[in-house]
Amino acid sequence: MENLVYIALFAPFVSSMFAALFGMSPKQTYVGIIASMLLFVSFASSVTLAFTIYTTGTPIHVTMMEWISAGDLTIPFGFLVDQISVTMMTVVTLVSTVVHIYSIGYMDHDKSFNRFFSYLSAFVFSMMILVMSDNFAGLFIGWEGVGVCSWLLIGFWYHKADKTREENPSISPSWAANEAFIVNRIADLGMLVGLFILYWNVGSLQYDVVFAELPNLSGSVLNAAAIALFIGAMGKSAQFPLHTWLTDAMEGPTPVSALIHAATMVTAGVFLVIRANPLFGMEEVAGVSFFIASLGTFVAFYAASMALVERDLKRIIAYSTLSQLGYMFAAAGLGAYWIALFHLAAHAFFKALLFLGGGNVMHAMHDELDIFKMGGLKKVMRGTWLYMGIASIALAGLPIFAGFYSKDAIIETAFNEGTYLLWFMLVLTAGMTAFYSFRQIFLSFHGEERYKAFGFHPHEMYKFVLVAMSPLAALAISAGWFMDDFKEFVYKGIPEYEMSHHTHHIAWLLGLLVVVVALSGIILAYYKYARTGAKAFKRDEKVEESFIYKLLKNQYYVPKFYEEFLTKPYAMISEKLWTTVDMKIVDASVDGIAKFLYKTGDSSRKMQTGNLSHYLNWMAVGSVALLLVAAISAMLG
Amino acid sequence: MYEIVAFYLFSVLTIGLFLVTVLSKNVLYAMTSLAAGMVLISGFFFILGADFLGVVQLVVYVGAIMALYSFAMMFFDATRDIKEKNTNPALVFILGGLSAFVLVLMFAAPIHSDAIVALYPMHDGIGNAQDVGMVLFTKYLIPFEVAALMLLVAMISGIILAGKKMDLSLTEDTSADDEIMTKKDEK
Amino acid sequence: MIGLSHYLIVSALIFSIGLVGVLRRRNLLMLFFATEVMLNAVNIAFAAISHYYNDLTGQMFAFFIIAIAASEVAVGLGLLILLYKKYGSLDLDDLANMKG
Amino acid sequence: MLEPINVSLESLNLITLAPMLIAIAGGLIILVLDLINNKLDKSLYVMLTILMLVVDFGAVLGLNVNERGFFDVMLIDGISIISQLMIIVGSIIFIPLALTSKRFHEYSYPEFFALFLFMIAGFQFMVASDNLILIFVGLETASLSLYTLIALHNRSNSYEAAVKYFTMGALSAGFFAMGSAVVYALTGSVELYKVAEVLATRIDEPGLMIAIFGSSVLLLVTFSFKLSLFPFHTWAPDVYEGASAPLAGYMSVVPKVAAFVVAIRIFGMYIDLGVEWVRIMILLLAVLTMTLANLMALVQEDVKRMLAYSSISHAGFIMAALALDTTEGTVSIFLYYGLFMFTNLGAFAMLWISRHKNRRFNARYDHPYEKFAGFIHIMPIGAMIMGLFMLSLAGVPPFSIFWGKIYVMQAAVNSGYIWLAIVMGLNSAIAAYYYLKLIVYMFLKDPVKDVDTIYYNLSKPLMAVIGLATVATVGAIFYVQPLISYLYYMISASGY
Amino acid sequence: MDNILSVLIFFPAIAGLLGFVVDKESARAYGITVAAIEFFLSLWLWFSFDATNAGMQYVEMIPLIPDFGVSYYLGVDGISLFIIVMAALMTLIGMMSMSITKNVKNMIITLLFLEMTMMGVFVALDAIIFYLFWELSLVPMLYIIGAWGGPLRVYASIKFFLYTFAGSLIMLVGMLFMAYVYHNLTGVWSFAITDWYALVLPVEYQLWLFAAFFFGFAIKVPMFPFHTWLPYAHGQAPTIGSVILAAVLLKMGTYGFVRFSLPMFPDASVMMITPIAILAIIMIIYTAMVAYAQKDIKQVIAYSSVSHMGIIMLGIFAMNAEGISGSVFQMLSHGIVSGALFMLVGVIYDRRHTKLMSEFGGLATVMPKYAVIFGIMLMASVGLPLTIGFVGEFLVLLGFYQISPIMTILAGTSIIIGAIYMLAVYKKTFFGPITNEANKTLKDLDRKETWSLIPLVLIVVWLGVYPKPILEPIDNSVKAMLVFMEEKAITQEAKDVIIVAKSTEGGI
Repeated sequence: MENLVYIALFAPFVSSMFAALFGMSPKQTYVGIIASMLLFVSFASSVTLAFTIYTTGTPIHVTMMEWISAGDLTIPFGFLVDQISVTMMTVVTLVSTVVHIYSIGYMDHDKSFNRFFSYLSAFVFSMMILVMSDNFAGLFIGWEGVGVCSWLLIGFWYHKADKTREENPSISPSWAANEAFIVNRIADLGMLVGLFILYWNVGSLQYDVVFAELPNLSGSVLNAAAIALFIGAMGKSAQFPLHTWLTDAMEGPTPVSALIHAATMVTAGVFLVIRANPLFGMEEVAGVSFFIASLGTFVAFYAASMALVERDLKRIIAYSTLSQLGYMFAAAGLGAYWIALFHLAAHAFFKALLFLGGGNVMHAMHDELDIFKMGGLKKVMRGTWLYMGIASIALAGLPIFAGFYSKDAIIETAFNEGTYLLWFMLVLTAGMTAFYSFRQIFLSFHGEERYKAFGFHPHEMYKFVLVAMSPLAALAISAGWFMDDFKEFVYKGIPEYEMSHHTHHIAWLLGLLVVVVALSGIILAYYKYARTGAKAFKRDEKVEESFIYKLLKNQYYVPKFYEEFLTKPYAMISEKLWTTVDMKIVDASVDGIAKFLYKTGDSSRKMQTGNLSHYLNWMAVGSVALLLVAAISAMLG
Repeated sequence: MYEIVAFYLFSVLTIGLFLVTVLSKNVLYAMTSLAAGMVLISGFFFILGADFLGVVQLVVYVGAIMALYSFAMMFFDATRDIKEKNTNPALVFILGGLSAFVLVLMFAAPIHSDAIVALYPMHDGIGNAQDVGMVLFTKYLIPFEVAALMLLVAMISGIILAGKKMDLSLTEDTSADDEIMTKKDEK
Repeated sequence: MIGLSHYLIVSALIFSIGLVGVLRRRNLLMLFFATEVMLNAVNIAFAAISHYYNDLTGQMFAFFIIAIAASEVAVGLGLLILLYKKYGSLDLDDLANMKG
Repeated sequence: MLEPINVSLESLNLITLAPMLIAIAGGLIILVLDLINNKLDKSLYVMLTILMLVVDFGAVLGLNVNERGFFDVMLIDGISIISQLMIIVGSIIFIPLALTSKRFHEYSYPEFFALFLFMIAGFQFMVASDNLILIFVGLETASLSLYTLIALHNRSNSYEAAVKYFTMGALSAGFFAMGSAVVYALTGSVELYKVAEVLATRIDEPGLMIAIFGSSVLLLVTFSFKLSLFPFHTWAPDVYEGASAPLAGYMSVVPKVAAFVVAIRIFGMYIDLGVEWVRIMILLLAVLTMTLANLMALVQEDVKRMLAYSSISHAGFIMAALALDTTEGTVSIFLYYGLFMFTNLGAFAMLWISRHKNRRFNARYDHPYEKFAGFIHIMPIGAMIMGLFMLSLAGVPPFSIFWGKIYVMQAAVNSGYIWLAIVMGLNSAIAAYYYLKLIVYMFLKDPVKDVDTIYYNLSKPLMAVIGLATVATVGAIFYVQPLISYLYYMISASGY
Repeated sequence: MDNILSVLIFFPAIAGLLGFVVDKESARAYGITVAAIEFFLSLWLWFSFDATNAGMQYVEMIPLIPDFGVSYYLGVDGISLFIIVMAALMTLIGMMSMSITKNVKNMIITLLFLEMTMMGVFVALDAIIFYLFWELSLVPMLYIIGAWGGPLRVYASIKFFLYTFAGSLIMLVGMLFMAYVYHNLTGVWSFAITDWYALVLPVEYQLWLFAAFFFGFAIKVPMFPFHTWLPYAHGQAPTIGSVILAAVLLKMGTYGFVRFSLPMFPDASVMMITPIAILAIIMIIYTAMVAYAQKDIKQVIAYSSVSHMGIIMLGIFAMNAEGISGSVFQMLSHGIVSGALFMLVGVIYDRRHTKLMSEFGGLATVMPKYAVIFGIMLMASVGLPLTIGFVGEFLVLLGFYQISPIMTILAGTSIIIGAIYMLAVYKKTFFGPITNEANKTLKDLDRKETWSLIPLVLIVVWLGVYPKPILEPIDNSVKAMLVFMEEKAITQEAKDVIIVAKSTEGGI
């Protein structure tokens, strides 16, 4: 089994290195194919491992070698395949494999085709390390690794020039990449601090040691550790206020958005909370956990609200991702870790599908993303329409589809925990989710064919791509059906969470309510956007001028705020520090000493007039002064 | 009593003459007063019983040194008034005054001690010259010889410095070996 | 009664006069006169101390000072002659080629 | 009637006079040779001088420590022997610089060499006595010779230098005489050991402190002049500039060693007597000297003048060691000068070989910095060697002066004068600037003009001298140990 | 070969002397060969080094000035071993990548002498010998900056020299005082560091001595506010000069702290933790911000060096094995990474003769290989895990957390602001469209450049993934040092702060 662990882990690495070999040469289709195959190998291993774990119920733990060892600190490269990680592994490798295959088609015309695969596989490798590591430091490797790959991939089209924020809210791919990396680093610092707290209180960073030691730690330490780790999670999972990078990350190629910024990397924060559930589940840190849940709920609502008015196809999906991450945190914060994990998996499938579908649309529309310029695409892109429809239904949480099960469970949990405000918000958000998902679907695939006015000639994606997407579609539909099996499976590694009897009884009622809310959202969207002819959608100036619309459109002015109050002052202070403090104070004082000495020398050389009489005078001055001092000091004793 | 009179007389006169030496604009006056002052100083020596020293003072100073100065003065043609621009006479006199003040203060201290035993005492009833000779040619024979060396040095120095050979400086003579270099410089 | 201090004070005064001379003279020849004054002042002191201590060392010192003064005059005048040949004057204000 | 005095020849201990007599004899031989044949070449005289000095050296080596001779006028103690040795070695290594490829005026006189030897004899008398009279006479003998030697370079700057030096020297002689008179008045003696004895009994007499201080001040003025301490240093830069490079280099070492010996004897006595005031004054002068001279050296345009100021600064450095009045302090004085001698020899020799008869680079200076611009391209080895000397002067290890420097600083630290050590350290840092300036010119700038003639005055003997200086500078680390142990032995043997 | 340390010191020196004879055209090959041999010698030292022995190895001792306690005393332990290897490596790589065409021979000879001094500093166990090489190292560097540097080269080189010189002279006074104290207590003169270790000093003495040594080391590091010579030196130096300066010469300062300050003055060191940490944090944050404001790529890297040296300083004063080992490791990593970064800047400077970021943009398109290697080094510089930069930084921050969580968080901002300026440089230089015509025809890395950089890339990855072979000997020596410090400390406070690793308790 150990070998399988390594195969699952290193197949993406091999793939990445292989592709990197051709990184600077022109497109080689086989690079993509081989990379995809290696990814599939990884997926297969993961599935096998999952099956093994499922059957035996015992986690597999391997230690490859020692990494860092100093003082009392020992960090190995150790890998733990248990219920949590194997779930993640399977999801990650599955989505990755699909995305790899998809990319062969999507990146078809890109001259940096090979490089793309190298990055993509490297990302998968990092993600695998993240989920498989048996210690926090290993997790951090993956954590930073995915960050870097995300940086590379967001900035994949680095050659694009910077634009103003009005023209392009993300400015440029390279700008977005840097933003993502830096914001993530802010969170990573929190994570590091969490690691330090754990190390100095426990003496190790191994999960098992740390978790075993937790009950012996004081409440303040636990709280500090939990907060610090959660700050880390907030960055990676783009929780408010560190969320802005995620929408900007849409500057990357769409497969990247699908894989990284929807299905896998952004869920790393959720994964961390789930992984560290012994910590977050403790009585002492209930406050932190509740904060997590509240923040999750807030972000769910907050992101959904921005999606309501967004016109950019990918950004809408990005907001929905943000929103769904909020759901996951809500669940995790409320202690329903398995539900969070389940939603994470289900979300991965349908969100990846949604993004890939979006990618198809982009491909068809020559990278045009404004849904107001689309409409009626259903006719030319039936397959894509279908996939995106499925994904959107799943996202909206209609019954039978995956999203229904997982999201409904989260909403139920909120009710179950008695946090009715959260529950209400989550229900409301579910309705908004349905509305904006279908707004997007209707605007792009239904209604008038507005694209014609702009001279687009959309066409369907390659067949093999559509075929490759099918597993995701299947899972987007069916994943929820295995909820109970999944529960049973993960219960061996995760604290159980069951609804109370009361909740259980009214579960159907709650579910129904959610469905009703979601359906009304869809219907509203249909009425507003899907109809053709006279009732076709028209933009309403009045609405677009309203304060709410603008607020939402400008993302509550948060990016603007960051720019005005963080970025610009930082640049300004830096400049001042350099020109004023460093040059004019620190350096000038050093030079000032030198200059002072030089000046003193220059003025004291004036005593050297060359005139003998002056010299004699100096001599006399010296002797008389000495004599006077002698007389005075003798007088004084 | 005569000693007191002589002391004050000599003091006032020497001080006066030396002041002339120092302050006079005329070299001749200065030199003459210097010579006169030195003669009077030998007077001090005689009062103090240092007869031999007094004689030496007369012979060497007034005789030899002043003669040398006179010759030099003739050589330099310095009989006319010397124009000296003194930038800050105040400083000079303050310095002089202060040094006089401190030195006087110092000498006014009870320097004289009866406890001090003479190492080379003068002998009563023996002439000063004899006493001096005794010490000079035993204890101070070496300094005496070195003084001879010093005078030799002074003599050689005087001769070669004033000699004709100094008129043409080899140090600044670039005729022989610097032609090429001058040409190069010109380029 | 004239004590040692009297002589010493006279010596000090003459010494200071010499010093003033050294400081204010611009003509080198006359400057040399001033140095002679200083040395003579010291000679008075030595002779006086010698007298009051009844010790001959002072006279020895004075004797050597006279020798030194004589040698200095020889060398000094030699230098002055050189200088005079070169500059045609003995004013030390002309003598400020090197400075700074 | 006076009794006739019977003196046995043994009690005179005439051997103590042998070294000086050899030097004097050498001078006389040269004079006689010149009388016989006045066409003899300077190389003969140089070699003769060296030979006499070698014999002189041998005679000094043969002396026993702590002996007195000739009615106790001569004093052969440890510092007298080592200082005589240093004076002789210094003279031996500087005199071959006369063997230049171009003719300079002073070396056309056989008398130059005679005077040179007389001067050495004068210095030797000066250091080999504790009798103020002999010290004075020796000092004047040497000084008068030195004034003449400077003037013999025979150009206006050298006259100016000689006159300035002479006049100020005459004034300082006045101060020395006056100081001696005060000492004599205080103690009835001019022999330092006796002075110390008497002063020790009189030190507590009321009202006498002013005279004791006064006597020390008058003597201090003289030696501050000789050792070029601020503000009595004003002659030094001009004299160094006016004198020929070999003589300037020589002056920065040998006369100072001699003066230091006397200063050690005199001021060591005061400090030992508990006149702490003298120590404070010396320290004050020393610190002022090293700092101000350094600052003035910073702004110089001429290398030789810069080296003059640097010599002043070094003297200040060592004066501080003198104020410590400990065995280490005294050892460090000699160690420092022993090491300084070779480096300075090298530096001035380098100036000497690049000396032109007319000033080709600057209207006033012989050795302006510009002259050495791009030296590395013209004369790489020469530039490198000059660089070594500069680094050594700056106190960069492992070159010779560094060892002297740390020994001085160690001596300061050992006596509890940590602030002094820090001041010394900071001064070394300031000093580094002007040494670096030359290095910068030599290595980092491009040649000014007509570059191939810088080493104008070079000759084989000069190369040998520079080679010797280089070896001594670079290899200092290997002979510092024997030097220290010898110095320490000699100095502690004579009770300093 | 028990005297391998002497060989390491004098081989380059002798080679430098012989280099005068070598013809100009062949000087480069000569230099590279010598440096390679030196590097292999250092590798030999490493392989024959006993990693389990925490003490000094290959000790050589020849009394030079016994009366004064100065001896030629060399030795190597885990702390110095790798700096030596790195110094040899960076000299070799620097020479390989050297693009200077003017006076190559002089440069080679200078570099060889510089190598001698670097070796000397890190193997010296006698304070005077240490000081000797310390000062001597300034001279070749002065020449390198001054002779091959930019327009302000003379100013920069003199500033570099004088600043460091002034600081080290104060340190020298400290050394002399130390020797004096040693003499007072034992009656023997000694400058041997190991002898000094044995000295238990009163706290007051420790503080003064610490201060004296601090000046010497802090200026070299360079710590805020003594850092301003560095941007000039780097800005003006030729590539090779910057490489060696950043890689090795700066490490002398931090090495000095580890070798002298900590073990000799444990109580003072503990008392000075807070002030030094504050300075270090200022260094980290302030210089990182200043770096962000720079227009010149090389200046950015120069300031980033200061920032990283702040991390190293912080680690040294963590007073536990994690921090100090991390710090020593970070010295190596910073050496490699900043060396590589300076080489990379040199690459573009050679092509365009400018280092201003505004001149560039979109270089990734025309110079992909260059962009990749720059990217890797950038990531190592910002401390990406699995690169060499992470290990040290992580350990340092981890270690210092024990001292003060708040300060650690402040210092930890380096991972953020480090990323900010580095990514800004990368974006401005490599990303975006090519706006400057001159950049359109730039050639990618040539063979020479590639082959000098590849080894560094490999090391960056290798030591990021598997730092054990290096970390272990370092850690052993550091642990031994901490045990020693804990025993030696007088005050209970110091004993409490110094954390001896559990794994060494009762041991050694």
